[in-house]
Amino acid sequence: MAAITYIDAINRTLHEEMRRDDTTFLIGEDTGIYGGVFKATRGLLEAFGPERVIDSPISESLIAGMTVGAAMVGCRPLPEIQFADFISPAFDQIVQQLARYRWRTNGTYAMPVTIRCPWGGGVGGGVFHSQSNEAWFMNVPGLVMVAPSTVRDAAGLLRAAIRSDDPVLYWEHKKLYRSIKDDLPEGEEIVTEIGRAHVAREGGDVTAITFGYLLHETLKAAEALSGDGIEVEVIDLRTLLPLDTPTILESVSKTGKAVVIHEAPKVGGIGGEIAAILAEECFWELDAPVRRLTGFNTSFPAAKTMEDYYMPNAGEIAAALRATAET
Amino acid sequence: MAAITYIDAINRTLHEEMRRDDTTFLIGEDTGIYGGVFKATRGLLEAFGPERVIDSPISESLIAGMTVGAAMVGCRPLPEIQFADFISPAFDQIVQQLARYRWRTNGTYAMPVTIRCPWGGGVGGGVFHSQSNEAWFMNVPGLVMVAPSTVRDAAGLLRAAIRSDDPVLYWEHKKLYRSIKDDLPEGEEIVTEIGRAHVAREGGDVTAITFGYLLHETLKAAEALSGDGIEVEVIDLRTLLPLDTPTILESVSKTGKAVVIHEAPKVGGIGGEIAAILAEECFWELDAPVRRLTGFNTSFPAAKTMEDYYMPNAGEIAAALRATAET
Amino acid sequence: MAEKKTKGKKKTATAEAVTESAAESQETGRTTGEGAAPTGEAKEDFQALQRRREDLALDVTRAFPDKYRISGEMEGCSDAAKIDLLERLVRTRTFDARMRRLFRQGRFEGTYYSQIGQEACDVVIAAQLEKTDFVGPSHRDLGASVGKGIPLTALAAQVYNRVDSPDGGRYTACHYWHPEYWVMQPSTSIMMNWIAATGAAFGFKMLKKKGVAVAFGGDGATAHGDFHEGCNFAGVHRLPIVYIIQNNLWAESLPLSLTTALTDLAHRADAYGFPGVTIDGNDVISVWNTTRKALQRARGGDGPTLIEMKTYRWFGHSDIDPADYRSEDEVEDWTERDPLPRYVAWLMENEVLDEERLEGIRQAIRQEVEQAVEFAEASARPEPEAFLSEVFVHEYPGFDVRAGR
Amino acid sequence: MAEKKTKGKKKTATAEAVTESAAESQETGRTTGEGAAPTGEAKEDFQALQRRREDLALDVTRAFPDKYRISGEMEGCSDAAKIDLLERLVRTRTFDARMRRLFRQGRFEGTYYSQIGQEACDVVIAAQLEKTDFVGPSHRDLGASVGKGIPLTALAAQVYNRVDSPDGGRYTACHYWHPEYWVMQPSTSIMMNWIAATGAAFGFKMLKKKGVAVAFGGDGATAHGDFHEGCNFAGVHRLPIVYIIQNNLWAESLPLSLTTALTDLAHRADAYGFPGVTIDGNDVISVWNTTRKALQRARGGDGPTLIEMKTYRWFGHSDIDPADYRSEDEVEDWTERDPLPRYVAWLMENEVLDEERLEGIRQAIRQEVEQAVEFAEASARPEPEAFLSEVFVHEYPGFDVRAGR
Ligand SMILES: Cc1ncc(C[n+]2csc(CCOP(=O)(O)OP(=O)(O)O)c2C)c(N)n1
Ligand SMILES: Cc1ncc(C[n+]2csc(CCOP(=O)(O)OP(=O)(O)O)c2C)c(N)n1
Ligand SMILES: [Mg+2]
Ligand SMILES: [Mg+2]
Repeated sequence: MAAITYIDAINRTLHEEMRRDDTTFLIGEDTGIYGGVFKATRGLLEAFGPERVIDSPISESLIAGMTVGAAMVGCRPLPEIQFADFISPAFDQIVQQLARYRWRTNGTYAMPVTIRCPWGGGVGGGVFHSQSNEAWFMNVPGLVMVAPSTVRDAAGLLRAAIRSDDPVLYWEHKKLYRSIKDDLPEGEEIVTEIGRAHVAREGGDVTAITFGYLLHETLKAAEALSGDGIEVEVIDLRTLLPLDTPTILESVSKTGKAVVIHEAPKVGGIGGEIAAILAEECFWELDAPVRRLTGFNTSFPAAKTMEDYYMPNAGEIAAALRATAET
Repeated sequence: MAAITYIDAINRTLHEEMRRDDTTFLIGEDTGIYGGVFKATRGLLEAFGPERVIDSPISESLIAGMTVGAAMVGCRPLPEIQFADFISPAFDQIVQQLARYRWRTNGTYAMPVTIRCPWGGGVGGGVFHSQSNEAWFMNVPGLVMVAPSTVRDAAGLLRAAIRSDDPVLYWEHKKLYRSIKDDLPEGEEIVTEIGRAHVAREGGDVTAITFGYLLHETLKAAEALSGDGIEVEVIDLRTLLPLDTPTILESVSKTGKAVVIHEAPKVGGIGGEIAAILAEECFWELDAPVRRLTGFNTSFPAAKTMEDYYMPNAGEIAAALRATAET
Repeated sequence: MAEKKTKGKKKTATAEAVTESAAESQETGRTTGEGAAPTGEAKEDFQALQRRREDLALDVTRAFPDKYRISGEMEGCSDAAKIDLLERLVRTRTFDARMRRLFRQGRFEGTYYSQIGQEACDVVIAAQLEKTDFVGPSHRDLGASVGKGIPLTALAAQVYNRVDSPDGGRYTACHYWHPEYWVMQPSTSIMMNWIAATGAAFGFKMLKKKGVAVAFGGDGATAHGDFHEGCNFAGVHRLPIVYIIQNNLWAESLPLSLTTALTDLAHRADAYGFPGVTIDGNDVISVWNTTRKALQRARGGDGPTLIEMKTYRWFGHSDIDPADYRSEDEVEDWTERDPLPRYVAWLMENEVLDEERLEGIRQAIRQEVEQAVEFAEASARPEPEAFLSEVFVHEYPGFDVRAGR
Repeated sequence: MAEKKTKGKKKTATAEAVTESAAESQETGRTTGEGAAPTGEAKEDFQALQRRREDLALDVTRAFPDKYRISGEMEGCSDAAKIDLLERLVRTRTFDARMRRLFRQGRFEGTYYSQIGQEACDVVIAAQLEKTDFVGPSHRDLGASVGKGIPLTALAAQVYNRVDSPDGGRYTACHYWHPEYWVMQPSTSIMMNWIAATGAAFGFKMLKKKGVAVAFGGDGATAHGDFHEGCNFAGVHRLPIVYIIQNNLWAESLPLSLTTALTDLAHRADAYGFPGVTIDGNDVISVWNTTRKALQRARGGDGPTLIEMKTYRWFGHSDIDPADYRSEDEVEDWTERDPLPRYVAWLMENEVLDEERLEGIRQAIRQEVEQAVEFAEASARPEPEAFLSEVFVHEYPGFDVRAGR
């Protein structure tokens, strides 16, 4: 059994699910002939033909919005936004139409749509190829968002999203595409339950809440702190919307301390919602201020020197966790 | 001196500022011939002509985006989005281009653009004429957002926004347009400083943080509670982005208790950011969980029975404040 | 002009009969008249129509000289179908006029979006569809719903936002839809239906289902980016779709000249590689023949068609809009081009209809409308909390719809 | 085809001389050849051009039969201006080829977006602009910057993301701009420049400033909603703007046939009521004459023009793209249509240029490019924290750029 990468897990799951359900189709920019600019959709055009693997014009609003009509007539659409940064032209269709359509029709229609969004910094792409823009969607009722941090969840959350009857934004982290590997048994239908966070590491002193690439930096930080006797409980959110409040509360009720870590700018980032949940629902168990360690309140810079500085790293995360643990 | 309404204050300020600065222009849907669907821009076409008062095609992306080029060549654009609900087609241009252009160009250009957005529920409009969608923009570096709750601030924040060199979303509440009046001396150049919240009522027992129409419900609730010996300090945010953290912290440090109140759904609403600031920066002064009283986690319903139920009212606000004060 | 007006005053009993309920709502008379010779336009094919666009002026008076009469033949339309179509048109008109009056009487909240004057544009094509064909209406497409057969009871309940509307009163008044009839719920937000209908057409093709989609939009809506993205995609993939622009010369208060530098919006189709045609949207025969051909094209795998229908809304954008941005002359000229009496007169000339039958239709429909009104008024107002459901299909441990209260 | 290839092999010294630096980057030879008679196209007016569009095929071989030669006259262009234009073209090509090599050598991070093959499309119009005219470039418009006179040093610093780029290295590599030269900073996000340039044109008009705007976009970009909204608005308000589509047949891996159902993208202009023309974008004379007229129209208050230039990018979308979705024949055919040697040959035929002068130009530009490279490599990498500023103009009590750390 050969270890496969995060992007391989995505590719394999797409193959499997498209084979399984012939109402699925893929639509995106360069997803067909090219197999995706990251090669996540490699081989799908060959396997399923141009009727089901659509190389779309540069029309993000169409890519997202056409899924609503397609879903109504019986399809299970799998749109791809080439870079999460380019989801903003599709914002209108996603937040006003796709996310609300079920509610608006009083439950008549389901919207089984999975929008894949390659996101995140650290890949040398500058402001339009590095954004973490999940927070834009947090106040949109009807939308689900998942963000795998591991190879296994890349497969498991994607399968769960595709099979889900709710519209899901699937955030795949570009920096994880080829940097992590895992053994996934071919043929095993991995499904990761949507709506549940994962305790990636247990510990009793402080809870670190994070997702995506930064999970790995956080785990490194936790290992380092363990040497100093500080045991960090690390929560991998997996689902960003709706957040798994029970799991978060359980952990922080135990440790009494929390640090939320994400790449996006602090102001208005999803760390705010998490800290607010803690301030509201486990206030009496909290023994220290809820800290947020995040990107800077700027756009994402291009030059490598700046980019390296922008991205939170294990050292900074360890320092924040230690400071909170020692409060 | 006759009392004028909130919408009159907007209209008058637009007249005054367009007279004062002939690089300003207005662009929006039905803003010229019709004077705006709410009549906020009445008389401007007659006063300034079709070169400066543009009845735009139904092209929100253009309305917002063209301001960037216009600003670069020396204009001070005043776009209007007819209903805040229709800001989503302009989202891309606002968050990726307008908000970031100064940062991207290393400070070369200013973007002195004020986008007026009529927002809020309680006007019988259903899901596309009732939204409170300010939270979508909270994670966008470079953007300023103001939301006047009084007639005076309607004038003062609009003037400040127009004169500001930063891009400002100006949220004007539809339910306040004609429901509140104030004496504004003609000729007085009212300016409300952007970035500063206003303590609308002093009190020592609990802090209520809100804005827009709900400020008035909150003030009613505060009066009612005062009879029972609970003194509520009411903060009218005025500026939503960047939040006036110092004023918020000062008040909550004093009262030890806070309730954040807004119309938008709770999950991902701006109440989260405020609660998070409190959990992080005045944790030790807090004596009770930070409560959020908000709209439901649904879209905004149409039928009057439902709409009335959706909108938080003075009774519910009083109950929440009392519960927190008595914690 | 003077002569035209004189003509306008020569109301016939027929015209009055058909439009009575509409006439109740305003003073302007609707008329039929003795007009010019047939233009024969309905018989031309798309190529010819496209070429002819060059000669049409915005001044429809010139393009479609006969205001009062229509002529030609309705291709492949039996007499029974002609009468059925008439019924749908009269049903739409009668319902609409009734709702206007009820709104003025304060019987329901919000506002009312009247379509009076434009009925032919959507009734005629909707009436030709199979039940499982997909309709993507806009905010002014009562006729699409009536034309496709949705019972007036459901539509009235939508106007009243009552529990018996398909969405139980949670969505927006006057935004007609019905899942059983495959009329999608229109978004208030302009052109979302255009994109959704394009997606439905794609879905039909991808799933190898029969089925076509029809999307409706206004002149103003054609300026929106989604108009472009939808049409372009449909052109590239030759989707089974008919796009209909109801060019009523105004988008709220915005005159056509501020929406476009074009004379005829059918030219927009030139950008997408499929045919675009301009027709008199108030001429039932022309609308029938053109939409019929477009539907055949869609069903036959020949791809999309864009049809611009010149038409007019008689009243304000919604019924709280006095519409004083328009000239009285313009309104009068257009109300004289009423599609209904023109069609009635033609049916009578061709002896498909007589006064008696018409009267019977009128009576029956009036009753139907009254029953719908009674139904809506008797339908309960939704429970205050009834909107607290259906946010998601699935349950999630962290989601509580009531968390904010 | 066989014959074409034979022709392609007959390289002249001239062609090699001009494109040497490009040829260094790949094996394909660039050529001039003895070609057919002048098409005389550049002399036609827009009306005629528009009509001729009907006859043009996507197969540019048929539309523009002479691959190797160009002919006609450059209207209102002095000999000095012709040479100046040549210099800008050679400067663009030489810089671009040098950057490609440096990228392969790993001298800078990220990737590189080569424009080689398309230079005529943006250099020629940029060279005609006043300094305060507004340019809205896309992601592949090196030539717009070089054509407008931005020093190569600033451009090289942009490629390297160094402190001496106009944005100090915080914005994106290869996205060339310069405030002093009124070349706006292109957004990576497609068509934002189109909308911004439209806004600038509006601003010029509103402020009663002289000044025109020029916007650049690719074939793929024309499918985006913002293309439509920008053009439509400019058409309604007759803004002083020239829209240029560089139709290089591909949008990354997307062939033109999946972007549009049209043969010629100039037809998109039919939807907006202003002229759209299709020309050979690799024919400097044709580009000069057409853009000159379009600029005159803009300056004269006649409104926008859309010019589709058929052209080709020789290399991948960026230099990490092997571009193996294209056929070798297609690439070869198009690289033979190199705009530079065609122009050089024409200049020599017309005795505006000789070998010696050309050699002088080449030498000087090579030096200039080397100096720019040295400059960029010597320019400091930005301080890690240098991006922590200029989020706002004003200060706000609650804003701390560093709050997250
Ligand atoms: C995206 C969006 N922007 C603005 C509006 C407000 N609005 C509703 S209808 C309308 C005018 C529509 O004009 P047209 O398309 O011509 O249709 P008509 O009303 O004439 O039938 C406008 C501007 C909207 N509903 N959606
Ligand atoms: C809104 C948006 N969507 C997608 C992309 C990714 N992207 C960058 S360039 C490109 C292709 C552009 O093709 P074309 O317009 O023909 O220009 P060319 O690269 O051929 O010069 C795409 C899809 C983007 N930059 N912006
Ligand atoms: Mg209209
Ligand atoms: Mg291209």
